[in-house]
Amino acid sequence: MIDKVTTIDNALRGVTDGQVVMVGGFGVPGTPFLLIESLLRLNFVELTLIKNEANEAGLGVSKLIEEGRVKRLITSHLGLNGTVISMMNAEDITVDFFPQGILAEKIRAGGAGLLGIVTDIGIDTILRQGKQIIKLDSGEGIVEPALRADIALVHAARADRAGNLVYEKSARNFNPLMATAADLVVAEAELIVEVGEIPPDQIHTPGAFVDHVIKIEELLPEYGVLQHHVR
Amino acid sequence: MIDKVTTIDNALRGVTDGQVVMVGGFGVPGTPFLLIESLLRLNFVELTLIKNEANEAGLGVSKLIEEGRVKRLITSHLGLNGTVISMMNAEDITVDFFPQGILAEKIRAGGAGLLGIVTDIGIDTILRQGKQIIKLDSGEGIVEPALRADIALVHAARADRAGNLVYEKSARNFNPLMATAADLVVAEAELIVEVGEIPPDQIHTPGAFVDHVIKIEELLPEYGVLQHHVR
Amino acid sequence: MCVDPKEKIACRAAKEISSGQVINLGIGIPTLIPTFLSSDISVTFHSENGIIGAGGFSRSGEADRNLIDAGGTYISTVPGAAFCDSSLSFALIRGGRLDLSFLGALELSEKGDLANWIIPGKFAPGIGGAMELAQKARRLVITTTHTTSKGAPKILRSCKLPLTAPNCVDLIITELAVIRVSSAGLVLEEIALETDLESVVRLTDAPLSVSDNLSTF
Amino acid sequence: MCVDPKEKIACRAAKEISSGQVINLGIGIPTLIPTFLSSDISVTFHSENGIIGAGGFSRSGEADRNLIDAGGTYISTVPGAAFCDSSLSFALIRGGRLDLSFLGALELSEKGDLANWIIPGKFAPGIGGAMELAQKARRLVITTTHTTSKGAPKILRSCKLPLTAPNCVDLIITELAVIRVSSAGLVLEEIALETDLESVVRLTDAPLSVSDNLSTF
Repeated sequence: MIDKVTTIDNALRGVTDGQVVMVGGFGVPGTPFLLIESLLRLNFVELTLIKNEANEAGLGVSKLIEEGRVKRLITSHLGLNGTVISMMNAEDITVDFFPQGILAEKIRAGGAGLLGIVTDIGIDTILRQGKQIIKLDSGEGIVEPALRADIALVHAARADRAGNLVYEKSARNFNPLMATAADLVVAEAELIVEVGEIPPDQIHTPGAFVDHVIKIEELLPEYGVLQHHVR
Repeated sequence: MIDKVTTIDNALRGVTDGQVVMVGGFGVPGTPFLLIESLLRLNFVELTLIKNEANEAGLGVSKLIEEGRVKRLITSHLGLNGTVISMMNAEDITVDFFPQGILAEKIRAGGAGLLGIVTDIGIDTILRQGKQIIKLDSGEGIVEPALRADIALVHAARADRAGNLVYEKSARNFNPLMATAADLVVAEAELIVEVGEIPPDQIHTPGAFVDHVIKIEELLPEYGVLQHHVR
Repeated sequence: MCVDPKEKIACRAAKEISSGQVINLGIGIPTLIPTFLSSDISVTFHSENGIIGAGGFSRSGEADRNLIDAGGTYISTVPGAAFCDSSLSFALIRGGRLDLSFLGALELSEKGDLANWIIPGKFAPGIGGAMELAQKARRLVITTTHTTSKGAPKILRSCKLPLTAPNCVDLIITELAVIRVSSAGLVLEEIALETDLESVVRLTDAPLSVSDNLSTF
Repeated sequence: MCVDPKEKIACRAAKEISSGQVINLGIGIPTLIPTFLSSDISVTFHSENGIIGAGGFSRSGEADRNLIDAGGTYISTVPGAAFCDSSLSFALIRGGRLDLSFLGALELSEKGDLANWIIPGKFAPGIGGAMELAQKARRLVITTTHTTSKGAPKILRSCKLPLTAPNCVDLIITELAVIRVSSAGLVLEEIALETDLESVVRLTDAPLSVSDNLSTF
């Protein structure tokens, strides 16, 4: 068995400026804050970022964007991040929006080695503009090309040394999809266990999809509860 | 909470002749033998069957086919069932073959409410014949329409009364895909537990996809080990 | 009981729910609906970030850092809940397993068109789950104030804003009226106790036929 | 050690494996390969019915009714194994995570084309996983007898049978030869101790260039 647990610097050794980076998470849950901090620290620029949203101002990938490291953002919704919306409006960053589940399917298709999917979502809206439209027996559909990245950063609750991952509650979200859809897949995990400790029926992402596992030694404050979202 | 555990006859009440039926399983593991026996007993005919393979002669869906209940079979490989191959060659049944993972993706796409997928599998082979071919930036692809059924029959190791399902080992296979891709989804389960007993992170098919759950009172011999496949 | 306009809308919307349904609540008014749900009704709430069986909001001190709804609020789950990834979560919506979706609106048309995701040049936070919910939920109920904050009608002959989806709305519930979208146009089914027919017609910029069984709420 | 032709092929094929690889074994000769794997090599065997981390065959009495490989044989798993559904199992193949695939062949061409799934009118059991494995594995090694049971060459200038995938084969291992598919055609890299160059050339219906480093096995 190859032990996939390594250091952050080793895991990110192959990353270069200008790459396409997928980042898991939907809000705080599942966002790999430690790996994002590492991208910041290592000073990568001109990145294309794929993430469901842009976290909130001052948090997570928003820091990368605010520091001008991201030239293009492929996402679904920025409703909770006025800062990034302002940057988009000022054309400091290019933003491509997709319906949330279609973004998920495009990433999943990339991971599954498909060229794309065909969907009727948005077919009678402005979303059809500029898209390839085809006819099937079931109706007219938009062809959405698969989306892959050079690197995927994901957050897991547990990992074993073979790279098998388990996510927790709503922290699963885009993580298992992105963990299949990049040439280099780096997972951070809150807990690392020995091989064989995770029952094989309970693994969400098989280790064969994962290149490197990073142990989160101590949870940064960012991983905690955002008090302004407690009702 | 709506208790989804019911009788077979109640679960299959809406099934009629001529319907499209998906059946889980890859070989013996995951094949819902009890539900297949019920289809036989209830004398449905002119069925279109969607299954990875046709089991082996005299077993599972092969019985339905041998008794002339199936007019069309959508499948991937019949290598272990010479009887059905003979029926196909005699034109007693129409068979549509797909690459195994593409069959899985077609079913998954049906469950995910997509119109189809685009794949390059088989693009330079006879598989492209008669198919819609489109061009993407990543190359030429075959458009494979999504596949749905009127009814899906799946086999689970465990279910709770809300219809949440857990599969075991290689008995998972096509079951979770089919459980999303039919108007009526009927699951048989070896064990039925109370709601809340399956940890929410360990559920393979959420109950919201499942219409009825059938308790397997006693495992038929068909569920056992096929001695001729023990090395 | 329901005096605040938003609470009145949510209170009325709760009556659209029947036991056994799988339901998605959009952000805003829809999140108020569960408060008004009769205790003998048992449903499954879906949150598009991967929760099937969402429960109520977590109280301060009980919030779980790994458990939010799609709006970002910390929630609980109910027994029988399941977590899933974003692809399966939206498979549920697009695949036809979502019985009922409640969404807000910027504009609505007499044909049941919905616009609620973009005001070009002013408001463009992205699409999120809105298009899939609007287009694919088996039944779509819009909960919205009858007019904009400036008093302009939201219900129009045709939407001026880019659509979320055409011809998708089944029922519109505002603080003033309950309006059904029929193939023949909008039908006023119920009118709020706090208003009158003339006011509703004046504040609606589309033809309204009045139901033979018009009632109050 | 390896005297039976199929065992000789499997024994040589095992040498193509390096630690850390994710590997799929087709039916037939490939299933014999693990027996010949050096104990210091640690790899992950993938079975397309949803097993990542397949182990050896189960002995009689130890077979698990829920655990077979894609060929139907009862197997075990290794520590660290994961089960998955058929879509994720093939995502691994098509998505580029399968390092090495071993398959059998009916015909092979000098360009690395493979035909192994159909003989029109005679043998058409279906496609199974063959096309995806052939087209998408990062490296494809063919293990096959050098000729058909009737003695006819399987390695041809071009395949007559419908292809599984064109231009997909990296290496051909038979009981007589190890042949690399290069952009310039077939290169004979190794020759079996039991044969000679003339026999190999005679039994191969495509031009063979002989490697400068030709060795025996």
